[in-house]
Amino acid sequence: MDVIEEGKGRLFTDPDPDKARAFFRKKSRKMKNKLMSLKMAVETFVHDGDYLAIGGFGANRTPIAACHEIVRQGRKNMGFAGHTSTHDFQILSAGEVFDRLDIAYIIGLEARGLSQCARKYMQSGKVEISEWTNYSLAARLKAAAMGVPFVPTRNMLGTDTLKHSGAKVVACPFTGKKMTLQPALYPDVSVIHVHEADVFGNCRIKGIMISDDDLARASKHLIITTERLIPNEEIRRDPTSTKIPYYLVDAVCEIPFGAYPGTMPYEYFSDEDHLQAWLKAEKDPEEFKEFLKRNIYNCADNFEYIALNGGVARMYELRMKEFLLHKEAENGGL
Amino acid sequence: MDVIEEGKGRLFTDPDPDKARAFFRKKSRKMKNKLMSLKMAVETFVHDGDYLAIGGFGANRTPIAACHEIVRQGRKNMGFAGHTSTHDFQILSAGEVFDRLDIAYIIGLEARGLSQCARKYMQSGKVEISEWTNYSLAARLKAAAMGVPFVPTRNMLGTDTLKHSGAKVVACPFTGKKMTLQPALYPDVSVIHVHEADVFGNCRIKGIMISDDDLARASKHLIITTERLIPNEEIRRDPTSTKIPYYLVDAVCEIPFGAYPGTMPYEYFSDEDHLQAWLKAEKDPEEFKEFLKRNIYNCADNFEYIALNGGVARMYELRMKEFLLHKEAENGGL
Amino acid sequence: MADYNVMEMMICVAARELEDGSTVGVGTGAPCAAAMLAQKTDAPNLVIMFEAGGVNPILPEMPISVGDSRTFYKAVMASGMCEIMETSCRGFVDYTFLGGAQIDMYGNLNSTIIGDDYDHPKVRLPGSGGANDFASFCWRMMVLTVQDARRFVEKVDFVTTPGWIEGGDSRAKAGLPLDAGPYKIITNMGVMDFEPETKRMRTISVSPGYSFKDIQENCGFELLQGAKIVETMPPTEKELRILREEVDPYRYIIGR
Amino acid sequence: MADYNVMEMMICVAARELEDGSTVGVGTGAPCAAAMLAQKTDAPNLVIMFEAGGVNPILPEMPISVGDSRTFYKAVMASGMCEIMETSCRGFVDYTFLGGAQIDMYGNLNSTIIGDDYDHPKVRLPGSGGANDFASFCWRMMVLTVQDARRFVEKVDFVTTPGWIEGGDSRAKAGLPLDAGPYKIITNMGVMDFEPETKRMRTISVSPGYSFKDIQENCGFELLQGAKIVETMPPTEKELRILREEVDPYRYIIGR
Repeated sequence: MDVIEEGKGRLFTDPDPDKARAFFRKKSRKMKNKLMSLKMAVETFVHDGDYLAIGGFGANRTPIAACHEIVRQGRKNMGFAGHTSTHDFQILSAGEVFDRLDIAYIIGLEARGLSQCARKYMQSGKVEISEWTNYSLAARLKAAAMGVPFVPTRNMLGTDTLKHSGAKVVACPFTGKKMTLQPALYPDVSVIHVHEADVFGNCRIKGIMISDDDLARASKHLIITTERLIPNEEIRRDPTSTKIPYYLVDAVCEIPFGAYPGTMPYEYFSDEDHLQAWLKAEKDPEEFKEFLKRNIYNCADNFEYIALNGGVARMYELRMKEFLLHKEAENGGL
Repeated sequence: MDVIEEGKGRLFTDPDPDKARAFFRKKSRKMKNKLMSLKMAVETFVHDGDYLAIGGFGANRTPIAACHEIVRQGRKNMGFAGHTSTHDFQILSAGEVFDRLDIAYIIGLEARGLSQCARKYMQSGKVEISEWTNYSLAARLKAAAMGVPFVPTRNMLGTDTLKHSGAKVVACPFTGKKMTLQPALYPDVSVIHVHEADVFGNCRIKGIMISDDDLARASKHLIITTERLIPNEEIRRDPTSTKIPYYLVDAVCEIPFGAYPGTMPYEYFSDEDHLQAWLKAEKDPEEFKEFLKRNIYNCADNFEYIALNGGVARMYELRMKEFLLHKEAENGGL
Repeated sequence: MADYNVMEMMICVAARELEDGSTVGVGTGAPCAAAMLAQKTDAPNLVIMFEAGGVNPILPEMPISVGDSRTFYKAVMASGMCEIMETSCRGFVDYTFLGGAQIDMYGNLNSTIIGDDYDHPKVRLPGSGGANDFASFCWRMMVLTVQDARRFVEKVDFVTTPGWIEGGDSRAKAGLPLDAGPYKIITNMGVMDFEPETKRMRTISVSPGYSFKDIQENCGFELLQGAKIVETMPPTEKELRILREEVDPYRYIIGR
Repeated sequence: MADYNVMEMMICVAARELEDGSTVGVGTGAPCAAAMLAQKTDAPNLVIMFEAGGVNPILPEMPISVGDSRTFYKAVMASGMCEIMETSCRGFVDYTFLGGAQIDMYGNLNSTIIGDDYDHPKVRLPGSGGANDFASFCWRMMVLTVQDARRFVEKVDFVTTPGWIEGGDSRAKAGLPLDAGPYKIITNMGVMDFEPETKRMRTISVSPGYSFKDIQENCGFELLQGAKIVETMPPTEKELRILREEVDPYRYIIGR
């Protein structure tokens, strides 16, 4: 398979499907109770040096509570997959958790602005990087989920993004057309936040999946944080709605408001005031240190963080916003 | 891209993604009413010589009413994708509808036995064939759905199935491992039977998807037969449940019991007596001719076919069987 | 000793091979009966997967089709063909049971044609279905079949589904996933495994009432013999009761 | 003539480019405002897709993120990243709007770094996100940006997202899908397309109050001129009313 062009970005993970198979062969297939605290889940499955990936996208259904816990436990030297990674990226940068990075979209918080802290960390020289795109990272997870070392795509061609990636370009033997081969990405550990899960790890997600179906399948270890637990009987009543089957999952942690201050579809909208408070605090290093201490290091868990930021009353305001009930209240309808 | 080995089976469809793009560019994106009779849908979108694919799998959620209509209208010289194609294959063979075939599983009706008619047609020399596997055909549809000319898989290696397929083997440029490249399969026209659709073609499917998500996306033209229509408002109430978006769809036909005598999950179980009647009738060519005349050629539509085979009363018996209510009635519970 | 027929014997022996807490990809018929029996005896945590998408159902009765609604009755997930095959390819499926019209000494299976001219076969068979896929991906492939010299042949007319290919390291060289392949062949007369170096079929146990000689006489190629050939434990009363009363009460499979 | 600001001007001009019954892949901000305005004016059947999975929502307000719950509010489908990008790659998405820190005469965009040393950039930017993907796959890529010589540069520091690459047939030669590429560049001062042979950026209309000279002076490379350069139609009263009252009542985008 002649390589026409290849990027010089390093692959931080091994795309070899036989090595992944050997790992997955040993993973338990038993439906056993995987309930544990998020603290224990991070202690057990997230290690210094591991390659980490985070579910959700752009502060939507992002496991923020897990990001706090990873920072709180002081993880270092991790690899990380940054596909439209916004507030999660900001938190992990604040903790200097990673030192190598697959980039698709980082630093920014989309329409909200840019994270000074994240930019500073990225310009510090402390992070080795490979460039990709959102779809390329999604395709890399898809290849891993398929159990193959690559999938072909038609993006990245003709750009510097390709040159600084770890992708390779070949000619399709059926059509002669150039294809970009996206190497499989098997994260050592991932965290995905879901709406509902049973104690075994069967999960339901409402609204957009983003890449979390493939991420769950690609990951060697998987921590689920869930808004709420449901009985296994309810999972079995409607197996069409299961998006992540239990055998992919290592830990199930019930974390209400686990995506706060981001959006959890059909639950609560993002807390824009709190996200702005982050962006503002970052501008003064001393203030930011205090901010992190208050919101992360001194919090025992997500309940304390929520209590600190308006508690359940605030969560219900955000619920009202999510369902656009504030508009109904204002306008008598949409 | 050096080809290490390649099958000598012919590709009946062009895997070129740019040609597919040029076709799809012209396909309407408007949410317009696509309701029509199945007769009109087949007249309009299924042509002699086209390559046809059928949703469902092994007489489960298979669009049998559409197969009848295709035979009734006397389509000939079609290509066909036979992925665990059972009763549908039997019907299309009876009509000698196709003359070239991608094979994964044909002739058999799984545990029910073999179709004499289908075997005879396959041994007549009238059908050109390429060999594949169920997953290979699924992967070929997936490649088309992804808009790329192939995806790699790790099956078929070392077998005669590969030698008689249209697949090619290459070495992965990341790992050196041999990969089978499955060429994209873009059917000219497909029919998928669903539980619920709106008049625009947004569809819901309950239970297993088999490969119908990818089939819908790979197909140039797509006819939907649906157990029942639902309002667009209901689709929009729960967009997570939409499996096929309207812009893939050309025709929406409301065909209650459209999978009969096969199983429609959560609706009705297969009519094993009627399927056995088919297998029995096939054994005598004259009797089979009469059988086909009665059940297909002389029926105006699916309502007549259903009426002929026990009508709504029979359908409710099969509903009882689907929900295992006959067992509850017998045993006082499962 | 209990009274039992050939099919009951094979299903009971097959069921014992399925480890508790493992995963198995099955089709309809005897393999599914074996998996159901295993769940109701020593492997309550056996996870059954069907190629069309059903994952870990609570099977209320024998499915007729690998895609019918029983295959995802009270399942933990109703998915699709790619999901199951890719899960297998990713290394999550431990066992599969397959069949075929012919099998050779390396466990290669034929379910495509009978005859030596592909373009003009004596008999056209259904083809691979998902057999080639499961055999390529699952760690341990098993076959459940009647011992018959027309089935156990020197050379299959068509290799539909890979066994150990030509033995030795030829399967790995063909590019198939490493360390997976044929594991046990279970017939009415005995159980065969594969000699680790040559990957040739080897008899390791014989059913009550049969000898190695019987097996060899009903096999079209030379079988190796295990260092010690034991007698296969016949079905127990308990196994038979569960099989007959709970797994296949209408005797769809065992009644044949 | 109505009174309007730079952002209102660009959004109104951009909205008119979106054909009724076509599909557009958008991000947040001005592109989304343009698509919403188009739906409420001449393109009621415009289908909006968001890269994270939202398809054809009835947008109740401006989304903050391309993945927030507004992007699939009353949508016909809530899917995922691969679904949207593969739908684009399959040829189903007609338009996309992108931005970037730099753009060159072939419409190549940079959103990765500022500086000429990749390993030690002056400024690290967010990266491609889905921009490279949409620009590779959608038939017609458009850019909405302020006319500024620091943005319109001879050579971008990093080609994050493909335009016409080096012009001529270089985009096709690079292997990107055929017949797709940059279509219009909309700035506060005018509208540019690309000359069909060379694929060089070409001014085709100028905004009221500006001349071609103004545009050229705020562009770091030599612009071609269309055979006839027309005056861009300014926002109508109706467009402005809908934009201000219905699309962006809190002036998140237009108020800047």
